[in-house]
Amino acid sequence: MAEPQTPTARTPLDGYTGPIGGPSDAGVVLGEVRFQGKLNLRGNPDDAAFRSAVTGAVGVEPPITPGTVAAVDDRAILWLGPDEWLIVTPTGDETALRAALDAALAGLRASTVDVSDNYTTIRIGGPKARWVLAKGWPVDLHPKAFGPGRVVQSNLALTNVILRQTDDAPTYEILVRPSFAKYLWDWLTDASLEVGCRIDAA
Amino acid sequence: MANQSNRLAAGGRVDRRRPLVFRFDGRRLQGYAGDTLASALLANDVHLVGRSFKYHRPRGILGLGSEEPNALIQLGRGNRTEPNLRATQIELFDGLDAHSQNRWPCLRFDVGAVNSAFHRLFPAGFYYKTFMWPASLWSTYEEVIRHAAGLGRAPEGPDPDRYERMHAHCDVLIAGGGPAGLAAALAAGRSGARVILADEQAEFGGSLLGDDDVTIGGTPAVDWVAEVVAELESMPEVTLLRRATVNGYYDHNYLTIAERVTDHLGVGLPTVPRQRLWKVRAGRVVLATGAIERPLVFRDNDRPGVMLSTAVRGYAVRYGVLAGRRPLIVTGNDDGYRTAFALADRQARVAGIVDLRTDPIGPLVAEAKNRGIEVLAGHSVTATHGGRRIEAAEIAPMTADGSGLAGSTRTLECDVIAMAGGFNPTVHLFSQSRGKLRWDGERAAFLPGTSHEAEVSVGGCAGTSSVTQAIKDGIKAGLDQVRALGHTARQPAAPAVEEHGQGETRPLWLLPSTQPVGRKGKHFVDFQNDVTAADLMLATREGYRSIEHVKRYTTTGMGTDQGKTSNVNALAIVGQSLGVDVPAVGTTTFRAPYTPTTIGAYGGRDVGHLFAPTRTTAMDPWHRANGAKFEHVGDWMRAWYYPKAGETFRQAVDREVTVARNGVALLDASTLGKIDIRGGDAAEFLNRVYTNAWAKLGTGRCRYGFMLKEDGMVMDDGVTTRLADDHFHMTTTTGGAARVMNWLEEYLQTEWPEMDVRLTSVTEQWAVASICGPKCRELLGRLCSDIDLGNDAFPFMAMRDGTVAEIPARVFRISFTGELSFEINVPTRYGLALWEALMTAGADLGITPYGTEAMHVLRAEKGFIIVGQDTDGSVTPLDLGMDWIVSKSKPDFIGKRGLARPDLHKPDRKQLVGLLTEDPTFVLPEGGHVVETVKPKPPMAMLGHVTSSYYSPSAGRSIAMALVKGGHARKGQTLYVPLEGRTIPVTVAGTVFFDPEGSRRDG
Amino acid sequence: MAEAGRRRGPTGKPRYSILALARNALSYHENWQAAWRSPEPKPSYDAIVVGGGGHGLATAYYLASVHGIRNVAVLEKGWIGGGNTGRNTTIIRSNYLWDESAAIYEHALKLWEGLSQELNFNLMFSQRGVITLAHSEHELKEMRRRVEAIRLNGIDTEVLSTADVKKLVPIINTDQGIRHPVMGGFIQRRGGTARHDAVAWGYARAADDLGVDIIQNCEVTGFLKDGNGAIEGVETSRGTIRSKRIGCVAAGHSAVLADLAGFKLPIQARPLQALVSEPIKPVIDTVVMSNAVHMYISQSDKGELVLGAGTDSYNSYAQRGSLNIIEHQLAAACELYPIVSRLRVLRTWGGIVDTCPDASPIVSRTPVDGLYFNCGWGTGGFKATPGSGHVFADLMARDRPNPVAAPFTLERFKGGYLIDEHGAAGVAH
Amino acid sequence: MMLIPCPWCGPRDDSEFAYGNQAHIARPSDPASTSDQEWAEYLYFRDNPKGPFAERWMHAAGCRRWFHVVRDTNSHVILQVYKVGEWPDPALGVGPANKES
Ligand SMILES: Cc1cc2nc3c(=O)[nH]c(=O)nc-3n(C[C@H](O)[C@H](O)[C@H](O)COP(=O)(O)OP(=O)(O)OC[C@H]3O[C@@H](n4cnc5c(N)ncnc54)[C@H](O)[C@@H]3O)c2cc1C
Ligand SMILES: NC(=O)c1ccc[n+]([C@@H]2O[C@H](COP(=O)([O-])OP(=O)(O)OC[C@H]3O[C@@H](n4cnc5c(N)ncnc54)[C@H](O)[C@@H]3O)[C@@H](O)[C@H]2O)c1
Ligand SMILES: Cc1cc2nc3c(=O)[nH]c(=O)nc-3n(C[C@H](O)[C@H](O)[C@H](O)COP(=O)(O)O)c2cc1C
Ligand SMILES: [Zn+2]
Repeated sequence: MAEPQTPTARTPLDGYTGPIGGPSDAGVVLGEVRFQGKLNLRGNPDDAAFRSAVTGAVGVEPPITPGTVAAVDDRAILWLGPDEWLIVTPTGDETALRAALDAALAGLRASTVDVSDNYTTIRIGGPKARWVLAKGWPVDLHPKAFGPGRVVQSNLALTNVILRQTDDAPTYEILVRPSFAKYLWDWLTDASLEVGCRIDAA
Repeated sequence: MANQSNRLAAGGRVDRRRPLVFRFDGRRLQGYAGDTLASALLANDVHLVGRSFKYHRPRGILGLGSEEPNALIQLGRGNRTEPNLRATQIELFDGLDAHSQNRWPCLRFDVGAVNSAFHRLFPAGFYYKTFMWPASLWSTYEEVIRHAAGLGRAPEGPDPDRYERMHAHCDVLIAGGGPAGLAAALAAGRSGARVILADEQAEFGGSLLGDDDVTIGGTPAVDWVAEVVAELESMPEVTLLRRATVNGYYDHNYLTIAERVTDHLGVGLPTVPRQRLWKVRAGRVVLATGAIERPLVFRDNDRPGVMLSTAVRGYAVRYGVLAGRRPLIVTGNDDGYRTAFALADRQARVAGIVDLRTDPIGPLVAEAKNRGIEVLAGHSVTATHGGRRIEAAEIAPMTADGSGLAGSTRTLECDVIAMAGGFNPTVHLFSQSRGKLRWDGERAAFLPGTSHEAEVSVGGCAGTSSVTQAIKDGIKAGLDQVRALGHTARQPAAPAVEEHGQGETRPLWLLPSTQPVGRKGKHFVDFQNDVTAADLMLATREGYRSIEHVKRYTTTGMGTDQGKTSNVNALAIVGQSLGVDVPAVGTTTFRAPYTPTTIGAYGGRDVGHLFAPTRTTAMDPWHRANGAKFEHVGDWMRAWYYPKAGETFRQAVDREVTVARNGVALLDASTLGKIDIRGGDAAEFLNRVYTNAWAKLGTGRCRYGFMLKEDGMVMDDGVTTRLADDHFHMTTTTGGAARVMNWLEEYLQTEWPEMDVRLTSVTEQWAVASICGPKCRELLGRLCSDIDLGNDAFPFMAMRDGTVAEIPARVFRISFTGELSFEINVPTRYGLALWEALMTAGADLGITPYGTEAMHVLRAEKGFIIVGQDTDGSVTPLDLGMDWIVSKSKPDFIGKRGLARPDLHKPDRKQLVGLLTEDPTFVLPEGGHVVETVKPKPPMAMLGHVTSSYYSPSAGRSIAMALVKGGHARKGQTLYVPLEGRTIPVTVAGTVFFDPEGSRRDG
Repeated sequence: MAEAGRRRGPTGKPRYSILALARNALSYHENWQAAWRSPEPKPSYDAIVVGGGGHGLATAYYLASVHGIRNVAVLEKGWIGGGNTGRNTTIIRSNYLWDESAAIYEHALKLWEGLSQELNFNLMFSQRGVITLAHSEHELKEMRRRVEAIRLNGIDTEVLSTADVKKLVPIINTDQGIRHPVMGGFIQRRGGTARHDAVAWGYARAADDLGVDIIQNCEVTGFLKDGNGAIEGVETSRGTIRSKRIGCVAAGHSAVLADLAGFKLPIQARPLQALVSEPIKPVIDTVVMSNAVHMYISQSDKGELVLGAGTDSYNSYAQRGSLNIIEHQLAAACELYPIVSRLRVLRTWGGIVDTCPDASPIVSRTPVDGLYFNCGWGTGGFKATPGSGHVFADLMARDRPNPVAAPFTLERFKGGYLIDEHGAAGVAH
Repeated sequence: MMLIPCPWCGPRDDSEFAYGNQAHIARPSDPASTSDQEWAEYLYFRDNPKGPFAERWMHAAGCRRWFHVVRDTNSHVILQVYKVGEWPDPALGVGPANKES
């Protein structure tokens, strides 16, 4: 994934996460996902024109089942509310995608806002990921209740986040506002103490 | 080292290959792995373990587990010491260091025991009746009372250990792992459901661990336990929690479990929590918490060695410890006989079985006779003898109704008394869940009645007294609960159980004695709080007739055991005293936690650097690297000022202000709230939420707005910009960001859902650097070539898109300082890059970063208010003299009607004015109050207070703003700010102290 | 109050004293009289007080002792003192921000001083001082505003440095590196605590002594009005009781009663939780409150640490709240007082508090003639008990507001002159 | 800790929600024509029953939508959950029944 070069773009956890590495048998693996394109999408899901406009522009149909993610290739649409979604797309893609969406949505009661920098993403995986998250996460992540393709918003410790499971390993991506990222990182590493933690380039 | 003189040669679940050394009050003693401190002390024939709370009477171990009221121990030392632990729950570890409590100088000779001599002056509630004269001496009395009270000592310093919390979800949570709970877990677990089974003890098995006369499937019950536990352990969806007390039952099947993770190891581990508080949301709950045996209330029933019958038996069977060689059994049911036989089988010489029942019959009674144990039917214990240990009991036959004596007393020597008063089902959790109890006269116990939650009680806690039944009911409950949740489950076969029945129980709440209660000796009901039957009777006599009054007046049931052994006895005695039956007395309220739980476990890891999030901006690394001092604004850390070497606070702020007025200065304004507003009705929406008019604002133009609450009071302010016809960018105060966002959403969703408006919080999408000062246009020009920065092309209160330092930016020409100023918004990832570029490009212009303090001074010089500082939720725009921002022509906006209320137009309202001190160097303290007439001393009538006050380098004098009653009409008046030690005369002025013509904002 | 220490009731109950204790000890305490009678309700009274909490009992006592109105009944649906009086954290102080509040709470504090003697019941009123902490520059400024207002109202107050706080509260964490460092505070030395139950019992005994009927297990279930809509009596679970002068002092149940009387109050009932630790030897000698770290702590004479914080957010009559409130409060306790994390919570509970939009009480006439309400004390009315009873008795006796109580009318919600004590109430109490 | 069923996200702990008090209090359509007393009632006076209560909640930590709940304030039992624009079950006897508005 190409990173924006000049001028220097930084993530909230740049220089904060410590060096990459750690025990190979660590219970969790943590890393920051550097720069994703993110668009907040609002619109009426009952409006077929809206759905097809979005599907046309994004290539992904906006999910209408609460708590689900629809993804095609490297684009995903996360359900956030009955008329609200988050589109996640590779960095650099968001500007063009937004332009395309705005064009497609013209005349509808719908809109997009670029929120690529309004969140950063922390990835947590490993056999003990669920155990560690449960220390501060009130929502059930048991495979019977949650899994890949699902997204949920709640409070993780003392922050509000969007959490999405990306695979069965399990791996989760946590979208957190940048100003809270250091706190959340500290919290996660602290909660991992018991099971061991490896830092990964995400 | 003592030699475990009471340890039996064999038997019990302790590991004799692992001897452990421990200390009690400095004495080195030995026990085995698997012991509790209590069993190890008894093994060493130590019965005296503490002194009672009020009378300092010698006390021993009463029970076997969490019900223990007496044996409270101070464990460990220094920062790791813990007071009030029950010896019966402390698992022995090598090097354990325990101390008795509530005694001085030592346990055997306790000075406090003089209280015992004056005990007659200390009936229940005595302190309400005395220590009143002379009034001035109360604080002295209180000091003495406080030091005499309290049990153990707090740790000396910060706790070195970790505590964690853990959320969990399950289909079925089972509290208690005795036969009932194990059976339920098995039945539920086999369906594949998610099951949590928690027991407060180190091992599962419950009462079966302490009984050796029960077989299940033909083998000892403990073998069945081991099999079941092994099967449960093999089930992936079953979580077994040992040393885990289900301690709270909250709404909607939310329960907490306090797990003691490392306590039994005796050492804290750096990475592992010492304790963990589980917070479980359960689909269904099975309560299988068993029953707690009742002590009997007879004269001087508190001597060390007087114990619960199941405890005496449990020490023998489970720990291989004979608490005494000459036990006397006092029983109201068959269970006491089982204890007698268990002890007799272990070489004890049973002194006799005092059976409260007049005519006990059944196989156990017959067996006692066969064994040659004397059964004293229909007898009472009328007195006990002994000091630090029970030595003998006096017994006498009772009248048929048990209210008096029917014969002469006789003395039986004994070194232990085992009391079997019947069982109280452990209904604590059931009650916490708001289930309704019902009194069962036959069992003489409160049983679970109507459930409030999706829950069922089984086994001992439901009043079952047989293992057979407990297992059957457990299986049924396990199945029912998982089936109710839609799981398919097959019924496991109930194993065949051989056991003794419990026979009939005679509930005799207060054993008769040779003298009326209260005259001689003490009949203890609540051992820990030294509450006697006489105290309970006194309370009812004095009019404290509600059981809640009795509890509070006598403190019965209010100790650290919360009356686990005493409450039902107390209710019954109160009932007798009032002449009503037990259900008419009712119970007191059961509350969490079931057993005391560390404060640390509830707090978890929300301590130290994780106590609260600290929010930082993209530029924060620069501020840190460059020596900024910070201030907390809400959750944010904001740069407050940037001192240079040797500078004071004031010097630094003066310098920053001066540069902002004369050169170019730079502020990190990223924390301002930002809301993206889209939709065809966006302008109309702003019209409704702001006090001024928005419809005509041109694209690319900005406007300052006031938001009021419906009551007309100022709520927030900020600048909002029209980006397109249907698109606005709103800013809010830093502290108000979340509140405003929620407020606007609420109106949209609930009042005006028809409006075409969509809000998105973009506070953190944008990092904001605000540059100000006459040279700031020059600076911006160096970094930005695609915006014409000239006054005409880019006027005040306008916005332009462009590129600054090669970064895509939104630039706003707005000013909170009165100077020429640009607010540069860039995506957060570039915030630091922008800041660095500005600092580099402005170096030769003398660019200076300024912090929030200089920002405050700069705005105050111009009379700009800060919501929350110059307002406090009771201030209207009119009070602020800002009538101009309140539209007269708009038919409605939020706050318009509120603002029209009569009290908001009174001339004597507090209004914002400027204050000038006579001495221009004197800076009034913010919060100082303004008076019209100074009195020699308070009280004096206040007119209001100073809201903002600074030294203004630009005005060359101190400046202040204040909210003053009728202030707008007082311009020119001299008022006073009386401070401690001196009074400052001030002149009322306008609120603009610098550049009143506003000539500087265009540069 | 002038007759402090005299028993003046017609029943002539013997006084409490150490001598009385000694005398009764000789007869094995078998001859103590009931502190109050348990009479059957009479068909009518000169005045009825609904609610047998501290405020209601104090009202009845002052009706009898100050205004000579002795044919009074206190109707209590459960047991006296069983509402918030019996479940509060007992903080007493008068250092409020606004003049109106300062006046009423100071009125109460002056009555507290000497109340044990007046009632001849040891209320264990302990003027051990109440400290309020400041944890940021912002809080220091707020504090200065409050302190100056308090001082100029003639109420005792003293600013404390961090070092002063540490000296008074050695177990507090004054590390300046923590998230909410203790940056100072202020103390009202005349503030403190009292034994909550004793307040109810002491007033009950003294009121009973003056002839007041204290009737427990008597729930008011309706109001009787005459043809003009004026009050005539109440329906209760123990039958109809008539009176033309009725005062409701039902704290958490005020809205329920107002509903029965046919009007609404600007009151919401919210759970407020509190808890105690196991008793330990003294570790903290004052009351300490903190807004930013949102909890307050004191230690009872019996040795428990008594801790509280803020209300739950939702309406409830359940006398219980949600666990997260307790978790935050106890994390705060560990943060500020690191030694407490090994101590154990003994018992948690909740009360129902009657919260007003401006966090100030209502002591007022109502739309129904002859019916008065005293409510809205919310999270902080224990401290007001004597003052509230005193001014409410005055209002009931004379049907015109006592000057101290006048600002606290229902009318203020119409005109808009609220007495917004949210800041000063903060964590309340 | 109550379990509040968000109509969109499903049941969640009460700590995820913001409380909005009595439901179905419409802002007067013409505030200017209200009396001071009426405005005071709109601002401050709310029902506060002991028993079933139609109230508003917002799923603050989740989907951020406001919705309605009928909850027994004495037992905390949740009797009905419905969206903005919908009405409580008349059988519950809590204020406005399904009506035009
Ligand atoms: C946890 C907690 C902590 C607190 N901490 C403090 C503190 O530290 N300092 C402080 O100053 N204040 C504190 N408060 C507030 C304080 O407790 C109350 O403001 C005060 O006790 C109210 O007293 P009261 O007599 O008005 O109410 P209550 O004591 O509640 O009395 C009202 C009585 O009315 C009765 N009643 C209700 N309805 C009826 C009816 N229909 N018929 C008959 N009787 C009825 C009730 O049963 C009750 O006994 C706290 C409150 C709580 C819950
Ligand atoms: N009710 C009676 O009259 C009575 C009397 C005596 C014995 N019993 C016996 O009790 C047995 C019934 O079996 P049972 O399984 O119901 O009870 P049990 O006593 O065998 O087991 C209960 C278990 O629950 C645990 N426990 C209690 N409270 C807990 C809590 N809050 N959190 C975690 N664990 C907790 C205890 O540590 C114990 O292990 C039978 O053997 C019966 O003979 C009943
Ligand atoms: C200041 C204060 C101190 C208390 N101390 C104790 C105590 O030492 N032991 C105890 O069991 N309860 C104590 N309580 C709590 C009461 O037992 C009880 O929980 C409270 O009065 C609420 O009543 P309820 O739980 O019966 O609803 C105390 C309460 C207060 C207000
Ligand atoms: Zn939701």
